[in-house]
Amino acid sequence: MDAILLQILNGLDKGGAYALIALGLTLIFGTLGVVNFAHGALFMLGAFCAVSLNKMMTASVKVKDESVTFFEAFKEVPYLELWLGETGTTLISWSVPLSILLAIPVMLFIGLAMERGLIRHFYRRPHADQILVTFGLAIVLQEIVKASFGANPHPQAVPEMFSGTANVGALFGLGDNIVYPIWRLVYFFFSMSIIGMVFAFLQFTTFGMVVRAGMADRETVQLLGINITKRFSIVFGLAAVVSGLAGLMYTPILPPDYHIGMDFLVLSFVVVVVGGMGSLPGAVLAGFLLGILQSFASMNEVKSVLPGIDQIIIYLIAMVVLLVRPRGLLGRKGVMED
Amino acid sequence: MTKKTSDVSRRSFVKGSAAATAAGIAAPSIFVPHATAAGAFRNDPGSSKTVTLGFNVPQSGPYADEGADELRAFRLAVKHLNGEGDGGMMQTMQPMNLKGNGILGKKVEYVTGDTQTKSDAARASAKRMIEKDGVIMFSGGSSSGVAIAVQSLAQEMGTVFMAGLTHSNDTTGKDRRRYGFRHFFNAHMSGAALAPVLEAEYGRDRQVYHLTADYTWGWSQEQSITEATAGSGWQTVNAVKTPVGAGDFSQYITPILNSGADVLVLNHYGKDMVNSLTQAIQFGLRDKQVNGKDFQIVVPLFSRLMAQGAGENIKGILGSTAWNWKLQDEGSKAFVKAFGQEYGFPPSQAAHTCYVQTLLYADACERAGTFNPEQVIRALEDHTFDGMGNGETLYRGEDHQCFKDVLVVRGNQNPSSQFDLLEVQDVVPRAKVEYSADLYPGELGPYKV
Amino acid sequence: MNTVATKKKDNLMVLIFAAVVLSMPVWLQPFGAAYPDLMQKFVIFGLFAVGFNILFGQTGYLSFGHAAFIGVGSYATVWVFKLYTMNIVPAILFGVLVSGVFALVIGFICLRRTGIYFSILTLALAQMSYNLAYSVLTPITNGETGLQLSLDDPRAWDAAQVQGEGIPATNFFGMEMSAWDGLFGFYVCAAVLILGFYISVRITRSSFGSMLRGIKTNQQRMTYTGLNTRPYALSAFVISGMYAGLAGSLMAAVDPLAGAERMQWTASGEVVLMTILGGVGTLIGPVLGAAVIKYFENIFSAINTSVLADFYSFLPDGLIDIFVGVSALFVGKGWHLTLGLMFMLVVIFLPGGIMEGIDRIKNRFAKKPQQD
Amino acid sequence: MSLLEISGVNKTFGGLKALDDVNLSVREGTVHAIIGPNGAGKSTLLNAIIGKLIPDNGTVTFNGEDIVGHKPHEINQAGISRVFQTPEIFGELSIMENMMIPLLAHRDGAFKMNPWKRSDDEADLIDKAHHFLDDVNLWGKKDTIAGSLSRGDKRRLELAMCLSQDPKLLLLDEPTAGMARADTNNTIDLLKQIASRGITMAIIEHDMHVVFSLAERISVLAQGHVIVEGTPEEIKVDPKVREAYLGGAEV
Repeated sequence: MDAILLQILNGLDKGGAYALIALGLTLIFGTLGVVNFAHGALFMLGAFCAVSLNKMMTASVKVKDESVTFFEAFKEVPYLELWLGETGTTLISWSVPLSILLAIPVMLFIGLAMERGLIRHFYRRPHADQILVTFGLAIVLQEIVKASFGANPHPQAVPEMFSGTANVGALFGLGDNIVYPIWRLVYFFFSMSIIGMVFAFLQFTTFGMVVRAGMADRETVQLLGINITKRFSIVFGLAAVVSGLAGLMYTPILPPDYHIGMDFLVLSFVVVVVGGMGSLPGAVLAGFLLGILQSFASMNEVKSVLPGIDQIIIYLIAMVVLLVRPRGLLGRKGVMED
Repeated sequence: MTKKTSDVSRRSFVKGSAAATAAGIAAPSIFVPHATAAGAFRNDPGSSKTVTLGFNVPQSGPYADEGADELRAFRLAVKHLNGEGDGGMMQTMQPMNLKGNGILGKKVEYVTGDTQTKSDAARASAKRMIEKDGVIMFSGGSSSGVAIAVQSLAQEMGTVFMAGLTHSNDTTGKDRRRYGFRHFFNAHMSGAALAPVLEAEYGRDRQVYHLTADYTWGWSQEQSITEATAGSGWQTVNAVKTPVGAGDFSQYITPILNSGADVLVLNHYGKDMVNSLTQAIQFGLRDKQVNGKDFQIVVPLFSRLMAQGAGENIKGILGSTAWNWKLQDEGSKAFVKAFGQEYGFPPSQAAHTCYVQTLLYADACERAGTFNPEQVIRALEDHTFDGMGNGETLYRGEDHQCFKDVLVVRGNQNPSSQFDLLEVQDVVPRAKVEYSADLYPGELGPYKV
Repeated sequence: MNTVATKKKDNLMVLIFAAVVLSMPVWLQPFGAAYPDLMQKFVIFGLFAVGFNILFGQTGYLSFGHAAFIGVGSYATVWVFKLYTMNIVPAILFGVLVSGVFALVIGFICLRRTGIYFSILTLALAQMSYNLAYSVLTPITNGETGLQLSLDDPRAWDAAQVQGEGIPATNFFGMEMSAWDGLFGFYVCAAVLILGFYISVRITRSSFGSMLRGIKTNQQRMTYTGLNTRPYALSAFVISGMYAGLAGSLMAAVDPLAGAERMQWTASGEVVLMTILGGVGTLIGPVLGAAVIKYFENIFSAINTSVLADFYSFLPDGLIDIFVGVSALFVGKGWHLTLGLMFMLVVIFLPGGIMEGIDRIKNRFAKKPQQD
Repeated sequence: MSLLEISGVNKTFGGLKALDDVNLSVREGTVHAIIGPNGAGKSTLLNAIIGKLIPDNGTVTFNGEDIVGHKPHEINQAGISRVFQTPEIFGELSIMENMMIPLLAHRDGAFKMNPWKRSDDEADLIDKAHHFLDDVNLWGKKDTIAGSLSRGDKRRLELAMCLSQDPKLLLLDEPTAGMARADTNNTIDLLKQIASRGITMAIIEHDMHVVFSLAERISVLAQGHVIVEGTPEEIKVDPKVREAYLGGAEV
């Protein structure tokens, strides 16, 4: 029982990440009708916002390393520690949450630049062309990051107060066996609140209303004389921020490297298809569902019956859903069917 | 189909057809026929003033940083062979036949290639080196799958391959090849070296949970550790296979919490190890007490680049490694000094093994007095040397595996610099990690191809 | 643009194509690509792309899982080498057959959907095959290491042959693939490519080819014209799967090894890139695209700083470092960056790929005399 | 005898009754027009005939056989061809190839694996294509890419494609919509000529000039129901028709 509860927690946590990525992807697809293969790269860029801020905060003086005697070696002492002592160290440990402040403008800018500079010219081109040009862009972005940060993962620490584990079981009176890392809980609540904000934004603002109307029927809204295109480029920026934040907050869980976006790319498409192309609630639902099912498929009890099931569960679900209910869980019929 | 009755006739058929080509099609001059005359061999530098080596390392993909370090070591080795710089380990190598004038008086040049850590790409790159660039030997690598794939190519093409980083027992076990040589240690040695240290540190009769990367290297690592620690009364509670590149391992880690295990062995490498270790520690495994003992995590194969990726989480974790730059023997010091002066930071174990392999090959050529791979291979087989950082070392003839001291290391609690991530816990002498060549049976294949 | 293809023109095209392919060892020399392995890669991936084009370029189905058939073809071929004979002919035939059957099953499932749903279905199935081949199916595939020949393989049909030392080489009725310094293997592959190209020309010009293009252009109209599109699309899928299987078999024939990574989705992505880069739906484009990408992968990736320094040695000292530094970003370990950039430029400015570029240049030259 | 017999056909979308107990019969060798205000269910009816959608109940009998539930391609192979309101042609292919596909479908059936014979060797089919393209004045442009044609040419091409299949019943969905008067008259002439060959036609049309020039029988559809059926003269004077049109949104 405890094992199952823990796996549900795992699934919720993983699902939070999947849902956030799929949410951004669906926003872009639903509004602009663009299949964005560079979406994983946005996740990766978000993660590297955290890495960059950490690097900036640990900008260091080189102090001669006396422990190395055979050659001139230096060790690095961050200025912040040099100037502020303990406070500096604490400040550095907060670099991941702090980088949210950096990531929002940066990702917004990247999103807008991407839409204005490239994606815009592909609205009328076939989906295959969109896939290909964004795929090319993803390769380029990832190679640039690799050239600047190397291929190795960059571990990110979490602030003292969020490190360690929480006794979740005790909170709900379920015994002491259900402990869970605090940061993962933070991630889950973070993803829930981002999802909530995006939905609230679309539901309760005029801007959001127009966007939703545009998602449902682009031509009609344009006939009303509303400049959809301009709003849609902002939506692209918004989607970039959402995926960027998803990546950024994930860095303490998964030390990011240049390839982290590609690792999530296929998966995020599967999530979107399972949820239904263009359906925001579908993307969220599918994200959590796939996260939980993936966790269950990895349990020893399941694997002993179906060896290797954890390797293919995601694809298996995608296949079954596509064959049985091609529009996805909550999708509209006929989206991109031809 | 045509059935050949003897090998001789088949060979002569091939020769005949080669002659036919020469007559019929104007074969471009770069396709100099090989292996036709007795004593001739592929890419014989002949009277050329230079000789070319190939360095085939991952330049893209997850192990690109490791590949970059290997490449630095190769460049350094070439420099030293050509008599530039301070000579590095050439000052300490025993026996030492290199003269600092290249190999056999020919200046050493090199070509590079990208394996992408994929067998196909690695073989394509190696073939380019052999067929186009005319290399006499090639080296490098960062995964066992690639090493094994490239090694069998070496055998087919008759070009010596000096493996870089490859840790699987298979490389010099069931997939050993006459033309492939491994200086690096393997999973069996990791187990043999770790077992006594683990018993001393963590006691007897522990309950072990394995998380194992679901492919050949992971399985052989798990098996080696299980066998080596069985003598200490360590029992396997469960051994779970995880998909390669799983990213988030949480669903594999949570079942450990209440499994009754008190030791977790992570049979992962590279990114998988970075992720699984980071996450295992997040789940508070190291703060747990199970069966009245402190919960422990063991990572049988460590590398410095992995340690960098895992950051804080590596502190205090035990594992094994082939070599570390803080070793105080003369050979290691000479190498670290030369490398550090050249690049400003100390070398990794991957760099070490690549550097040593290049020097060993060159030395074998000098001893054989020829580049003919047949003689060079014989010169390397059962060769004993010293002064290369791991004590007296034997290149065993039966399986082309080097036997040398193995290091047990621990993640440094108080690193003095960003390179000071691992501290040497124990240098396990060669005698303790040696095993019979029949333990992992395989066929080397012929000298002449 | 609308020049009508005639039998004569097509035959001429195939002849020129054959001449160009067969003379590769000569004209590729100045490019540093005239060595057997790379030329084999050119023709094998060219063949793969030709087959892929039948599905993607003609029928309009974008498969992201075609590399799976390469893998299946390779595995089947290596198993024939291991169990029966080192002769490539039965091995390749078996490889093509098995990949055809595999394609039939996969195609039957995936073709129930169209558009991006089809793409994702193929992607999912191919990734499943890859993951299973990498780990669970290791007894069949030898997992990460890849399926290799070994000395103690049975090779039942070759038993009469007295074995020499070492593993025997793959051969074409006794003629080793590595003969003529590897050139024989190249010519075998080249012959298969030319045959495969000819077949694809015939398919394109046939009424079957018209049906495929009809499906790509307007599937509705096909249905209301009394045509059952499913079997046509499935045939195209199986044919292109068999081409891929053939390519995989040839890979194993010249280099008897089969690894799971051949089946990864990025490998499927690569053939999409090849086809687009060369020109979707054109006959020759995919072959060109395959050659360009393989050239980058093998030649560009091998350019290191010392090569660059040699190249720029005519410059003054200070400039050399700058030029080498900048160029190094794009070659050697940076070759992926160059590929990505080039790819984006092609998709943005030349949606018809290299073939469109050639057409544009041709038109520019052709127009001038007319205007005079 | 009647070639097409529709009886008791119903179709609802959500709560909306698109077809309400439709009964209609098209006699062999006649031109039968189906008229009615917008949203009366005319196109839905055609869709139900060609198998694009399946009626909730009722039967559609063609040539004595119930075709409800048959696949669209089977229905076409049985002898029903349809010209769509917006031309459905193969936009990326040449006019010649556009013609070859229906000709091949007519000769070889729904599926035939024929990957080796060059389609430019199919001399008899090319002759037929020539003949039908001449009818619509497109033979001269036979190598043009169909997508680049004018709207009128696209319609004529689609008509030629359908005719080349030698259909027993030709369904036309507003064949003159958006055409200039001169073009419309040409089309009327063409359709008359086709009718004179004995091809049965069912035609949806808003333009009453076209309807009364061609139709021998007319069915009036309103709110998914056939309210009247008769000869043009009967329809002209029927009060129910006037009411349906005036009560409807527009004429």
